[in-house]
Amino acid sequence: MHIAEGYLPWQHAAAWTAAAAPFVAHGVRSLTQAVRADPDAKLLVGAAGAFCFVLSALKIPSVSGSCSHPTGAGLGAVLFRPPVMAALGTITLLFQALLLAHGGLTTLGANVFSMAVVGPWAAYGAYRLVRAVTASAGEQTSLGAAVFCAAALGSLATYTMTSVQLALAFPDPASGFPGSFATFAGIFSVTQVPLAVIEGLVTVVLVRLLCRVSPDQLRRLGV
Amino acid sequence: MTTASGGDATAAPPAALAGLGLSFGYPDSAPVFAGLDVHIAPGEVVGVLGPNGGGKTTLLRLLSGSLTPDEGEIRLGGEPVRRGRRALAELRRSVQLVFQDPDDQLFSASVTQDVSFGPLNLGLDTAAARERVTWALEALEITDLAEQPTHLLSYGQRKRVVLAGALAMRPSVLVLDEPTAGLDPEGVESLVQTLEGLRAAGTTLVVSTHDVDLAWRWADTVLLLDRGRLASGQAREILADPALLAAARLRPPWAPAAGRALRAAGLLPPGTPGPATPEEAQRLLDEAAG
Amino acid sequence: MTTASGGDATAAPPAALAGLGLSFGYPDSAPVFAGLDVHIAPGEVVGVLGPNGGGKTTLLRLLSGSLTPDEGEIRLGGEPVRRGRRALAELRRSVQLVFQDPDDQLFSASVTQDVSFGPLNLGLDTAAARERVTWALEALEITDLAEQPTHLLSYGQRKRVVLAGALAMRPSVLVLDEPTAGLDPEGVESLVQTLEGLRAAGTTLVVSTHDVDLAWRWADTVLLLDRGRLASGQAREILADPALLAAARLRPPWAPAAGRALRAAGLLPPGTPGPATPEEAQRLLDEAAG
Amino acid sequence: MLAIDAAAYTSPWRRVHPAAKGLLFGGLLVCALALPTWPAAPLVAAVALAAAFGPARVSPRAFARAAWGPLLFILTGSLALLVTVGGAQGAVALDPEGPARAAEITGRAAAAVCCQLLFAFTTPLADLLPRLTRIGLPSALVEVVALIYRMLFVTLDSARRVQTAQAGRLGYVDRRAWVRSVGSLGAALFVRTFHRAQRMQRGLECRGYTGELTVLVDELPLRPAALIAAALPPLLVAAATAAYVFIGAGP
Repeated sequence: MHIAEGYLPWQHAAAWTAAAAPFVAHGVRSLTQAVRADPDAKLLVGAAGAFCFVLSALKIPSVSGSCSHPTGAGLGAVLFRPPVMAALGTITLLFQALLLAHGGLTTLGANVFSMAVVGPWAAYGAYRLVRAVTASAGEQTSLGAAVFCAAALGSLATYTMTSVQLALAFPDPASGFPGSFATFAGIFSVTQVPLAVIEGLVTVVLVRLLCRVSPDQLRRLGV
Repeated sequence: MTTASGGDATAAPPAALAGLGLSFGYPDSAPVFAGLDVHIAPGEVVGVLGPNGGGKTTLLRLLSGSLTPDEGEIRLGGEPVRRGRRALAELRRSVQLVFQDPDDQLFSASVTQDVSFGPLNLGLDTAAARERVTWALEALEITDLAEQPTHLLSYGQRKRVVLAGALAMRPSVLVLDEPTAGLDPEGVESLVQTLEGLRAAGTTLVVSTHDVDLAWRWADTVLLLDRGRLASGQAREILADPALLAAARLRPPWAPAAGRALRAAGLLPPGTPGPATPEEAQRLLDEAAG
Repeated sequence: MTTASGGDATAAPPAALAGLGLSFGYPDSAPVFAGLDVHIAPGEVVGVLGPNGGGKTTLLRLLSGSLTPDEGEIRLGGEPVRRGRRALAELRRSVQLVFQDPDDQLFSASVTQDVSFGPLNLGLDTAAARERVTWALEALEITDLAEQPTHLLSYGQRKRVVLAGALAMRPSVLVLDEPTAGLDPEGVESLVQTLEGLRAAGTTLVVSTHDVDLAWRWADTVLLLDRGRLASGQAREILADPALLAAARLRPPWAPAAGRALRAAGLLPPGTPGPATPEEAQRLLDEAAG
Repeated sequence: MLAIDAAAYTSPWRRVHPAAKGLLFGGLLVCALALPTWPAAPLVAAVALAAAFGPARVSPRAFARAAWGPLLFILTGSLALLVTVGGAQGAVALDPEGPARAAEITGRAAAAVCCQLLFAFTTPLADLLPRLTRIGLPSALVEVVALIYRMLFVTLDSARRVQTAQAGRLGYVDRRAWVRSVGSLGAALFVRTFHRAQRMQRGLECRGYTGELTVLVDELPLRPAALIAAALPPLLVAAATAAYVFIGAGP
């Protein structure tokens, strides 16, 4: 659910850009440092970015029988960590805006804030928390539960943040921010809650397979 | 393959698979076909030949239900395939498409897991799916690979695993896009042997290839394709016609020339088919010399 | 190609590129070669043939400096390549390796950008690099693609762009891994023509292929490889030897059989080389018949 | 492979410097956002569409297909603006101001989407990305962005083929199969993309790669006349809007 170009008042668009900027700057700095330290890393980062873009272009089933796309926030945060995701997510969103007309350029900051900052951080927090809580439950169960929670929560957090952004931009004439937040979140939740569950399931299948096919790569990424 | 245009389509024997009046174009580009008719008789090996960009892969994808024609219809066992999810699923089950690059079709961690993907999607229970897997691995002579992780297999092994995955759907028609590409001569030979075994067991084979020599010795019928049908018919008639081959931008196979030369040398009686392979030709020459 | 084992290596004429006593193995697996000698004379077309897994790609990577041998040395123009970054960089510049899959070597979105990468790494200034790009695109007859995005090119076009990228380094040896794989007959023909043009301009070509018929008509010398060298020498001697070919798990080419048959029929004087293509054989037969 | 991207490479405005196109569509975008929606938004949309379907020869069909997604978001989002909750009229009620507010936002956003899309439809990323260093972005970042752009097409192509293969084996026949298929597709893409990166590394090393992906950027002339021409439409829209507001505020 990308906020379209021009949908936010320009003051809001500017404010969200400012809010996202430090996270993106930090992510870009750690990315460029990694690339300068090791020339091999440049192609791997390219691969990670291409993977993030294509992942978010895959279709997953939704309730209405139509399809939607995963946010990829959870998987990205677990594989590449939230700071790097802030940078990769921004690049992905820029390409989505220019190649697919998903999201806009002036609303890029707002979309980055919800999808490349809040989503990944919420997912990563959930991942770490569940990992710690289920440490005694065996690697497969622990990893599965943590990945599910990360992906589902990452997806939910993203959409909650989008609802907040829209509610702040368009407060309800009678009840202000809470009323319009309830309206936006209500409209989106019909589709987004089942989607978050499905994204969680898909991500579990994906990570389980990676554990068998590419364990070295995962270990290098520190999963 | 019997081809028919217009009225006599109904007179042809029931085809295992047919496309009638197929038109198709990718968005924002010129149509690939307009009104193409294709009839594939049961139990045949059909070679699909033509230049790159001539529409071979597009035709294979239309026949196997992975693309839907803009106009025209696909007939499976004489019955038109209706639009809609159930009819499409039935077409896809019965006509299995095997891609050129095996990595496009291997997406599970182990061979058994990968081959069982299709049977499980058919709604089979675990035991029935396992049976299908065992049978398919046996048919492709790769039972020993069952527990292997897919990413450690050689190219030729991966090609066989993908074929087993398609075969586990028990299709009536196997559609193969360049099955011999990237294989060494020995690999080509052993794959052709295996596929011949499947054909003997009743599977119809539609095979796209660049290898005119292979098409000469293996295909029963041939379809020449260059953005629309150029010709179709008995392989040994089509592939012996230099004008047709030139139109399809193909070079002629060696076998007819070698056969003519051997007949001219009196080493083959007139009217007999020529040698299918260079080894056969050498043997005839050696016998004459020795 | 001239090959030498042991003592007479010094007596051979200076090779454009040579490997002496090459041993190599990938980690955790059996060695691919032990003590392999390879000599490539300037201006030749060398065909590298053998089964999959026989070490063709490994040898090409060793010769071009993309792998370092465990033992033995590479000689460039008679001089041993020392270990170390500068010597390796010089080897890589002079011996350009072109991979089978063009997507492994195209990293840039536009053709001009991609081809300019190598020349700029050589330290050329913008004007000189641009000149190299123009020249390389002309040599491959793809000047019209200069402004195209790489992802909208056809497979054959991408193969040519990668070749242009390699050529822009002005290598003395071009090493090509299966350059004709995936091309249709017309594409093969036009690529071979283009490469012949490069050879005429002085570039040595080392080409791995599964296509024995192509090797017969194009290669000057041939190297048969199956985890170690099986044989090497004049292409038309090696490829006419059934025992050698069987050892390398290759099928014989058609041309020698066709040539024998034509000579047996009295359509070719004894001792003359046979036809290189089926078209040539047909023409001889047509002339005799007509 | 991606419709907007493919159209950009055949655009007659391809040889126009990206800065001029940025000025034209960026300027119009600013007009749509910063000026009073009525009449700025319809004016912006009219000017942008006239430029697109006129001299820039954007295919109206391709444009409509691309615009459909964001317009759907704008319309569903605006539905929320029609109602008010927790007010005097009860839990949920129609907001009498709602339609006007929704219309204003829809108009503004639709005009803005036109500007964004038309920039995308006329400006290939292969021409744009290498120039990002000139606005001060670190070259390492720009190289990575350009690399992602190239690699995403290769990955997208793989994704499509794997997906077709899965569909052929009925991998999308029901929701359970779908989840399994998308999960294994994602894993396959991850593995393939990273292998590709390793092979590409080798390929680049053969051409002297030492860590910098320096390439020649095609020269595109940035003519002052083009810049002035690009700046004119936004200025005219701004002037027309100002005149309209001034006259409206007058007697």
